[in-house]
Amino acid sequence: MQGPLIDTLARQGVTRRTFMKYCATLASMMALPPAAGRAMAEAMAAAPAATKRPSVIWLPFQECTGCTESITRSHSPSLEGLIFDAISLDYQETLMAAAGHQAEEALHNAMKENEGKYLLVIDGSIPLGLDGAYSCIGGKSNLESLKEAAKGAAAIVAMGSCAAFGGIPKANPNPTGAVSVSDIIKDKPIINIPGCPPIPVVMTGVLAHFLTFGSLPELDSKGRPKAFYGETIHDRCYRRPFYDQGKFAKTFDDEGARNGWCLFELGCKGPVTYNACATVKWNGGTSWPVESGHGCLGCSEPDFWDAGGFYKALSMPADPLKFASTAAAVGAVAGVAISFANRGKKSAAKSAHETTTLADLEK
Amino acid sequence: MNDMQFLTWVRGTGLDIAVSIFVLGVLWRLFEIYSLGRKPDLAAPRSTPGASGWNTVFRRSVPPPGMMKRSPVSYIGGYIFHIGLAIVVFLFAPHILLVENLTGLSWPGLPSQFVDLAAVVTMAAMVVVLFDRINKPVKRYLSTFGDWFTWTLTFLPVLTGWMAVQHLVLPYTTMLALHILTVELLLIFLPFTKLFHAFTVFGSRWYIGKINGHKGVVV
Amino acid sequence: MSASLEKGIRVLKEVIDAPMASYFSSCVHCGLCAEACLFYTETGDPKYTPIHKLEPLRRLYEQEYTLLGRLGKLVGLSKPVTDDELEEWKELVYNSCTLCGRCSAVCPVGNDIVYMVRKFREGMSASGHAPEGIIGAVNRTVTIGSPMGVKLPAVKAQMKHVEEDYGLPIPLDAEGAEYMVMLSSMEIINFPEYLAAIAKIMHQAGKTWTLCSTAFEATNAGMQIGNSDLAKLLVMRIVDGAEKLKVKTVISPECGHAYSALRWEGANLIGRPFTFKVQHIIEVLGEFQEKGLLKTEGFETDKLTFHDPCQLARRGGVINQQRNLMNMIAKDFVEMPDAGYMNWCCGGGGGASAIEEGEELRMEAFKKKKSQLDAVKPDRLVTACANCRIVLEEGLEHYQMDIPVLGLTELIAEHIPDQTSTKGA
Amino acid sequence: MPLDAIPVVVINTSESTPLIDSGLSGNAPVLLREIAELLQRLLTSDEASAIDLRALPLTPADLDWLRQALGRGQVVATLEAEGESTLNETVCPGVWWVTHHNENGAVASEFIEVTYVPELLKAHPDDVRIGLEHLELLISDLS
Repeated sequence: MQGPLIDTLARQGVTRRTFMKYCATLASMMALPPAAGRAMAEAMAAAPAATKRPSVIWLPFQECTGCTESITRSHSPSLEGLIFDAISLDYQETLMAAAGHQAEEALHNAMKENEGKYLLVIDGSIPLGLDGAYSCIGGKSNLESLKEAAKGAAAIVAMGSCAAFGGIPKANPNPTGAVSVSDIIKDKPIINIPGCPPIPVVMTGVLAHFLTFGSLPELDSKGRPKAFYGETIHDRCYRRPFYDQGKFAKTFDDEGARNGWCLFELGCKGPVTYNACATVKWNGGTSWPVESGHGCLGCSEPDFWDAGGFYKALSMPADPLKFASTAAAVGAVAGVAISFANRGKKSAAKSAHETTTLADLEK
Repeated sequence: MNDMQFLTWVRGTGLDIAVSIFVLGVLWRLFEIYSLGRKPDLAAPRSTPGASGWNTVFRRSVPPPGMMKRSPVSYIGGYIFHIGLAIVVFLFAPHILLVENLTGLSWPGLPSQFVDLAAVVTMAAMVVVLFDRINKPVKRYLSTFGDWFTWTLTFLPVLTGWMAVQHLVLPYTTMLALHILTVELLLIFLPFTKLFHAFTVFGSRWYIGKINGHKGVVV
Repeated sequence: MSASLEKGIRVLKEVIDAPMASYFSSCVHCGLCAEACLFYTETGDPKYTPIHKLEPLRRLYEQEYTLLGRLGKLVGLSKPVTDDELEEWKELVYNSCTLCGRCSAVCPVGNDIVYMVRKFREGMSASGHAPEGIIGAVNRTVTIGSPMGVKLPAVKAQMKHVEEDYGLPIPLDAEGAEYMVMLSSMEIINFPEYLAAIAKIMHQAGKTWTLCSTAFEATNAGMQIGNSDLAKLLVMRIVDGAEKLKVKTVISPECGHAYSALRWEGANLIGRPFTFKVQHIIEVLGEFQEKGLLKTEGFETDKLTFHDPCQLARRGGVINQQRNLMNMIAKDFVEMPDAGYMNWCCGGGGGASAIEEGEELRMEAFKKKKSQLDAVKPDRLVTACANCRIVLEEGLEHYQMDIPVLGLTELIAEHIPDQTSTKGA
Repeated sequence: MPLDAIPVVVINTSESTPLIDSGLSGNAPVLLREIAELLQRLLTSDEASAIDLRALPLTPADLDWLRQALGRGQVVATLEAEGESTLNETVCPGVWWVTHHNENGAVASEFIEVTYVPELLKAHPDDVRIGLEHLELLISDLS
């Protein structure tokens, strides 16, 4: 285990053991086999020196900054900072010192200098309504900025559910006409890291993978790294045994809830949500929604906001009686219309009746 | 479409469509059928205790003398799968929860193990009556595409529901979505196939009871 | 010579009603009606399944009165009803259906199949697909006055015979009589004892009664062929006669379909309620027995059983009276299996006995009656329908069974003490 | 207030509850078999391996059960590196229970390693070299 990065680390007082421990944990979080932790440590240790770090440009669109908050509050900032040390974050509005024309200049310089090589990170959705006027930076609509920045990018990371799937801005009735990155950009590799917000270690995991193996991690059909989104919350949930035994909390304060039983009937979307919360957890591994007694909202799935209510069990329909009264009215009207037609036909047949005589029995 | 979107669709838009078609179809068909009316019976009536429309609505649930022996599979199989369906549909706790969510009405359910058993027995009875339909010359002769189709429509929701509960073959999400989808198909086709007898059986029994009751005949 | 498919379909469009629509919508093709039909149980041929006999009518209903049916016809999914098809169905609607109503009694969803067959016959007859045999019977009834061609002089001759033999008066056209007695032509020709029996019974009961010169024939071939216009014509003769003589009650003879035609269809055919009561002779006897107006002496000692005519029992609701009457005069009265409400038809009702080409099938179906009789092995068989009686006799002869068939009214009358002598003394 | 004081996982601890209510899923006993197999492999082909306990659907009660079943062996090692890590040998020599905590004290990852000595305990030659340099510096200071 040798290389510029580990040397840098050593100078900062980070031992090889510390680094190995970090990599073992990262591999565990990425659901890689324990042996991969060593490979990762070996590879990252050899990451290039500061002069040739890959450039990362981070553009915020229609978003709430929750994703940035999440990333900057990752549980081992010093170590994760190390990973960021392996890259060059050339533009991040929230974090960068520069502002105004200075910032714009930095962005343009970075794009020009690293053309075809930089990693573009997007958080937030792209509003298409009113020609994109709902969200502009420096007089440019998000759509324009995205197209411009995407042109020279090696790959794009769509950070958070808004960038990945449209997220809350896209929720019905979607007033701004919000769309996801992949709705706009079709010719670049896109990695979706959905979640509201996404788990910070996913971002570092993706970067670590990029640095370790020189490639993007394997993605699922929704463009998400399989390592983190390969299984449902439900599959990895520590409450899963109770589900299998049919033990469900019925309210948030009943005996079942106190016993830590399955929250399925309280609307948990764990069975249909792919994310790593159950294993990676939140706030430095302290807890996660289901562990704190609340069902999963399904925030890493497309259109989770409109998936029929957070507290409705998955087996419950959304609102099937929505059109029932209209349907009843239409049915009744149709029925009455047919009745009139039928009655007309019947009385026509009756009035056309010719009394049968004996002769009429034969053809 | 992934399984989550599939589930969201079947329990959202899909169910909206199915319930709407069902409600629309039932009303349309009921009007279509019963608005044809009938002539008043001018013959002097004869009254006999038990000869009325309402009496027959209930009495026809019991086989007439000698018939059980002539067609035991139809009767026993028919009883089992109709009662089984009623248990599975109306006494399974999640189904009651569903009705409660929609209407506020609730009633006690049965233990899920019992409902589980009822589902298995119901499916077994349905398979038996299906074989009877294939085997018996009369049933085979009368059978049309509609008969095979409606059998499938009725069988699938029971099968998929049972498989979802038992976690068989497909993940719960997908199986649950398939279960809801098959129920939707059932709802959509019910008003327009022989399955509509679920509604008209009461009208038919009432009419025969009424028409014959006018003559003082207990049918 | 004007029967046509168009006319038949128009008539069917007239008679299709809500019960029929409900019935067709309820059928689940369970096939249980077949198990109730002796033409299926004895032949095993599924085409005799009762509901199948209505197939063209079902299609017509759907094509004319349901939206989906109309669409189906429009796009060619549902074939229109044709003359050829109706001709093929003639055998199913007439030869192999006696309107016995057993199918209606067993249908689990409550479909009144016989109600629909009766209505289907309206269209069959109007489109010229009624069997020749029944057309002939209708012709004779309308033109001559009786299906067997019996005219008033023949009745008068019978009356004279009875008056001479029994010394009891047979009133004709007696205005204001309580009862007007009807006959079926079979009774006039084959079973003259019936008239004598009536005379004895009425005499003992002390009731006034009469025959009517313009309406002595009760049978209604118009109903059997299924033509309401002609059935109405025949019913009207009786109504006119009864109203002219101002009788209180018209007694339908031992003939099942005559009873149904007059008692249940009559008022509906003429479009207004009757001003008089209609009773079957068995009902009258039952009433007399209950009121003590009927007294008998002695008992039959051999083994007797009773065949319930379908139109009297299952379709007419008269079930207990005949049993009370049998027990009044028989020591050894046994019931056949399924007797009473679920009794099996003789196989010749509903006009079927008039169809010559249907005889072979009728004899096949008679195996049902044979098995019922074999189960109890009676010495004699009693019934209360002249048509049943003829068909039973034919069947018994065909299967070489030596069981005489009697009419219940005559059997009762045989046990009424001779009153002419007591009166004379 | 320490983080651990917040009751985030609610498991019924009453004594009389049956097996199901005790929070056991039944997945833990199966692991013993897998560990035995890995030990066999270590003996026959000298191949070390590890089981990521976080990758398995185990309840806290399952982990307790497993910890109790494997027991405590002779070696207890503690590593101070961005939070404490413990590497404890179980009663089965060659089977190690490794728990990594983060700076907050929360468990970051947990493994069962089947090896003679966990890799993490061994000193790296480069680190040894740094140690040697340090020692030489000390010695030279002495002289």
